[in-house]
Amino acid sequence: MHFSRYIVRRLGYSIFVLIGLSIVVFIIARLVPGDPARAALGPRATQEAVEALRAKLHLDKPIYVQYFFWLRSVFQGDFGESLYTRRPVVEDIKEFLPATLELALFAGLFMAVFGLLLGIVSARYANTWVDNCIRVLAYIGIATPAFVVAIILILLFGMYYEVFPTIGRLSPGIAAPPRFTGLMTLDSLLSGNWRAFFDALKHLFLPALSLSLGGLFQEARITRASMLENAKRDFVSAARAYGIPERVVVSKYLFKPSIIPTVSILGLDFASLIGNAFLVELLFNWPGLSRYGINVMLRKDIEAIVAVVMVLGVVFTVVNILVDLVVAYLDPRIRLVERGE
Amino acid sequence: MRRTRLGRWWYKFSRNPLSVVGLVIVAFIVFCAIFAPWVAPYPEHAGPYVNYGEANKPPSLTHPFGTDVFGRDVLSRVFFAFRSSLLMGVVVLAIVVPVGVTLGLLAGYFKESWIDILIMRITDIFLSVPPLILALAITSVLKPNLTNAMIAVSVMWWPWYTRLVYGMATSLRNEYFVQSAELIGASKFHILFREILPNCVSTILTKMTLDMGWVILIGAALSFVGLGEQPPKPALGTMVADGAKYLPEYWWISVFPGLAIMLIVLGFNLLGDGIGDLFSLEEA
Amino acid sequence: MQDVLLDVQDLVVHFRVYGGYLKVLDGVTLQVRSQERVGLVGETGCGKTTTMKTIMGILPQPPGVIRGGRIFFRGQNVLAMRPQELERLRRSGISMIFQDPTAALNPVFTIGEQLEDAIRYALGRTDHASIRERAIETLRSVALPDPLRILESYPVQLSGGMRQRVCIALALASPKELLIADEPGTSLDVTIQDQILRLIHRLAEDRKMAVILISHSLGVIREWTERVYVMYAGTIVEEAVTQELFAQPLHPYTKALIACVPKLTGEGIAEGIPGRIPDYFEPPSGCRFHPRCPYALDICRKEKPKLFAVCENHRVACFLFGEENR
Amino acid sequence: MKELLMVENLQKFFTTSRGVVKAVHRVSFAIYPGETFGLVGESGSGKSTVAYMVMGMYRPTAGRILFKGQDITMPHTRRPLALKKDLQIVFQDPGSSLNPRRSIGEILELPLRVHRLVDTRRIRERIEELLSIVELPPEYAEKYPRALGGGEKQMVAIARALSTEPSLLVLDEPTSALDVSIQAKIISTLVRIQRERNLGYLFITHDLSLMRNIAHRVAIMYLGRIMELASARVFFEKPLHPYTKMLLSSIPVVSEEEEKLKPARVFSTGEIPSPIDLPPGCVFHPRCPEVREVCREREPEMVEVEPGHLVRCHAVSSGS
Repeated sequence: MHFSRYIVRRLGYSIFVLIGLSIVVFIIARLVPGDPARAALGPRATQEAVEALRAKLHLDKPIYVQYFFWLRSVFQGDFGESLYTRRPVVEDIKEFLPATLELALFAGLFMAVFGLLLGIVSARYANTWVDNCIRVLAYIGIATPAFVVAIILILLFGMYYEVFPTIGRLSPGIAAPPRFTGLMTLDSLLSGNWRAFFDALKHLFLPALSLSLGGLFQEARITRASMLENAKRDFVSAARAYGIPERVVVSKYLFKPSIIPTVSILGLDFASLIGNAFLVELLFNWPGLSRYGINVMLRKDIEAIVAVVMVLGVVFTVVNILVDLVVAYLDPRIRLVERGE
Repeated sequence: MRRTRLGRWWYKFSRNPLSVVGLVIVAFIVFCAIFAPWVAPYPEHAGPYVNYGEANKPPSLTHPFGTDVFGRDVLSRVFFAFRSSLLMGVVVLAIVVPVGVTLGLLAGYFKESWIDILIMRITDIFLSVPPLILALAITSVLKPNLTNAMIAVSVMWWPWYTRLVYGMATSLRNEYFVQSAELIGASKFHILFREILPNCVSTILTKMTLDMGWVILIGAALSFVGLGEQPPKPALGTMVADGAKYLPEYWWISVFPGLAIMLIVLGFNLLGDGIGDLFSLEEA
Repeated sequence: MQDVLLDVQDLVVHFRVYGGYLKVLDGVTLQVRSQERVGLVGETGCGKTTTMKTIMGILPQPPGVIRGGRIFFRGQNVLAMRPQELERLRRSGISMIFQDPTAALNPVFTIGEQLEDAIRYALGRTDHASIRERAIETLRSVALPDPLRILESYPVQLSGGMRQRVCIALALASPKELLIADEPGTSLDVTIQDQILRLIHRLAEDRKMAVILISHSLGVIREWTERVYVMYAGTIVEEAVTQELFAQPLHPYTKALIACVPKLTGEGIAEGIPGRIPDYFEPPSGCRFHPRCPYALDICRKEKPKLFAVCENHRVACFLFGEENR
Repeated sequence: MKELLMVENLQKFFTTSRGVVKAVHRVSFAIYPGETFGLVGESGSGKSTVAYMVMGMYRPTAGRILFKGQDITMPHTRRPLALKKDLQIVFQDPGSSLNPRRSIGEILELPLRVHRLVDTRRIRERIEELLSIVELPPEYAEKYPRALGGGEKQMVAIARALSTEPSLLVLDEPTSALDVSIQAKIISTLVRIQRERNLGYLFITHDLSLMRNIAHRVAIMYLGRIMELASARVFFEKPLHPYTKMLLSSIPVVSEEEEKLKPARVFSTGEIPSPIDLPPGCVFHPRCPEVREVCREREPEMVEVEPGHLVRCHAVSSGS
């Protein structure tokens, strides 16, 4: 009952924030020096043609009217046309978004699962050599930018040992599965194409690893810290005092409250993951929305830039909502206690 | 008095060897950046220098990090690149911290008033998109150069300070010492900057140290895609990106600048954690 | 009645901190006979809780270090017990109610989940229906209304008084011989505290349990215990039958403490005890109370006084009394 | 004697997401110069809310507060500086009432500067004087709060409150977080200061035994209402309200003489209801051992059973 109200409130606020984001992005897009209509038509177009296009694009009206027209067309599924690909931006997004989602999904999974595991091991063997190794590794892992990790991985695995492919989503010899979701692994599973599935997985491995490494170690650190912190709490001593066996105390009474901070920070780590995807996709030639984003940015393809930022903003918001819901599910204090006076 | 306090700080700080490592790394980088013209073996290679005869040489005694496609010494360029990296970190933080902290103090102190709602809603909007993406978008729309990269990073970085200080200020405003100051009749300025702010300083300083690393990293990411410092001036991100094109053969062109970025971030991270520990020990 | 259930001898516990040790417990000695209600009274930070956690075998080590002493429960050496034996001890021997009920309940599990676990492991039951039944029964025994609803609740959904009762239920999920109650109801209002203390008293009588009642409130100790230990800075300074202690306190600290309690008779307020409790990093030599004691002698600075039996029911650790009888 | 503080029909409702909290309901009392007025109650009784309204930290929903005859019902942000000087407070938690980042000297300096009380050159001197009032040595001005014990911190908070020479001091459970040996010290200092300066105290506490020893008059609150108000002697010797009796009989005491002063044992039952869902009729009726039919239906009015002794109870008002 309370929980559903929590969800509704959370969703409502996200919609507000996304509308706010669209205003910010729209304003930034209009900061571009020069006339978009002139830029679109080229220097040799007549003044009348430029004026006509300005009118068509509502560029002759005040900025809030422009925003209104823009928002209306967005709701109609129209993000305008890309100067770079010369087709509707929506088409581009449909084509490139799934690849980025697939990559982010795998990297996120990697980050959460292995981050948690490393953190637990580190806390379990706190202040031993195992813990010290993990902590030093974590420092280095967190400090290394994803694109540098990517370069090192490409160097080590891809080019010297050729275990994992470093370019694209599928090997050239393998036919792509029919497109249902756009997620290569899922599509190949759905069509029963095991060869394509394993090939797609192999292609995913290195980019996903380079994207997840920083967040993974961040998660490990948080998990370790919160487990050690909670171990000192009264409720853990109390569980022991009630005669509950040590194994249960640790795996249940200590574990569950300790993973709450780990889950909470997933949203933040996912943000840097999506951001880094821009560089990593470029290096692995991954045909995703982020690589597309870089290309349109370098060409000042305004409509496409706005669309990419908005779409990734939505993706990020959805991930944050999911993270918040999981946290609220784990932590009754959030879902049951209403804030306010 | 002062000396003994400094001495005690140093004693506590130096108990964690990792913090000392961080300090040494940061000191080394700052030194190299300031004295780059004297430390770098080939200072003239930091500019538009070309010598195809020396191009693509692997690491050796004369060129410890090898040379790039134009025959420039990578080590020298790394030293000079530290300059723009550190400059970026310092300038961005100098813009972002006063703005973010002041907004956070105001919103937190005037909680549930229109000031809070306005500031925090705007903050949430800026935090609703991954920082690097917004920074990339802003820089791409403007003219790509170091100044605009700094502006772009600043635009998306202040909300982190606002949110951090907001959280602290909302709880500090309920502390009895703040209420006492109000009831005595102290000015709002006094309450915000003399009563509340000093209690946030240790957290802010810790975050600033850590953020030096992260801002430099974002700067490197921008220059990696060509939206930062423009060639021929050296920038770590640009060097990594350029080298990436010649990857297996001339690996040193991109790997060494990449490791340099890692070293900067690592140094500031270790130092920041050390400072954070120091404050929490002091306050315990 | 005379058989000793718990026997603690010269317990010394230190805490490792940055740069040295906090020498918190400095030779704590106390006995509890079966079905006896014993009080342990002392001010904040005097080591009451540390003593009890050590007895329960739940002292966090590190930072805690047991430097000396013995603890016997029913003649068995608690300090030498293996982890499984300690678990068995806590399931059927001693249980503890923690000072702050909010901190002692795990915030992310329902009361039912926590209580059923305690029952499952303490009684070795596996049948879910019978565990549930027992849980409901236990909640009824601590006078909690609507046990079914409480089983489904999380700690945040309960009031302070209810949380305290839940903690008692958890501690008494299985039969125990000794219950340690650390400041029960201190965080609650007087009327609610009164209910909680009555409940503990009734449960102890019904179940023939011994109770160690820890409190900083002399009034609570006087009303609810038979025998009392007064603790100051990690040492037992006085031990007596409760009536006797309040009728004729001997140790200067006990006297001063009783004088500080505001009385209903309205005779005014004492001046307080000068100074503060010692720094455990470098505690005073000899008697730990000597820097604050108006009667301090030379010997108090040098030697640590031992508990000395003034009469059968009254022992005191003070040279003012020991010397006369040397 | 002229009243220092008059509180008339004070009400405070808080609107929360769960409903309206009726924290304070028609509270009236007066405090005279040199008097300690004890406002006693359990948690949720609204005693601190009353104190905070007097200080202007909450705006009353209804009612009036008069200070030396002047209406001060407005929030503290609108109060003149001279009024703030005359009305000071000491808070409950000594840990949070001193800014950990400011030295004791800086803390005591603030009120002197804000109110321009002494010449800049004499500030130092005045700080030492203030410290000596609360029996702290002058070198404490250099120290930071973390170097002080809980009792010493509270002493500094008292010195700060006294620095503006107020005529009314609100004491919001100033010793409830401290041990009795430290409480005794603070209370005796407060009593001495009152005698020296003819200060009025509004003393908020849950500790009835403490009130017996220092209050001149006592009011007991339950769920936002004053249930009984009388001079301290009458209050403790002839309590009339069943709630007062229940509270007094629940107090654990340390001597036989005290035991004799307690009313016949009234076992407390039930929990304090939430101030959002107040019981109908008399708010105390669900826990009252002397409950009657009328108590469930109608809220009793405050009745003056003898001069200066007010009780809100059907049993008392119909019996007399």
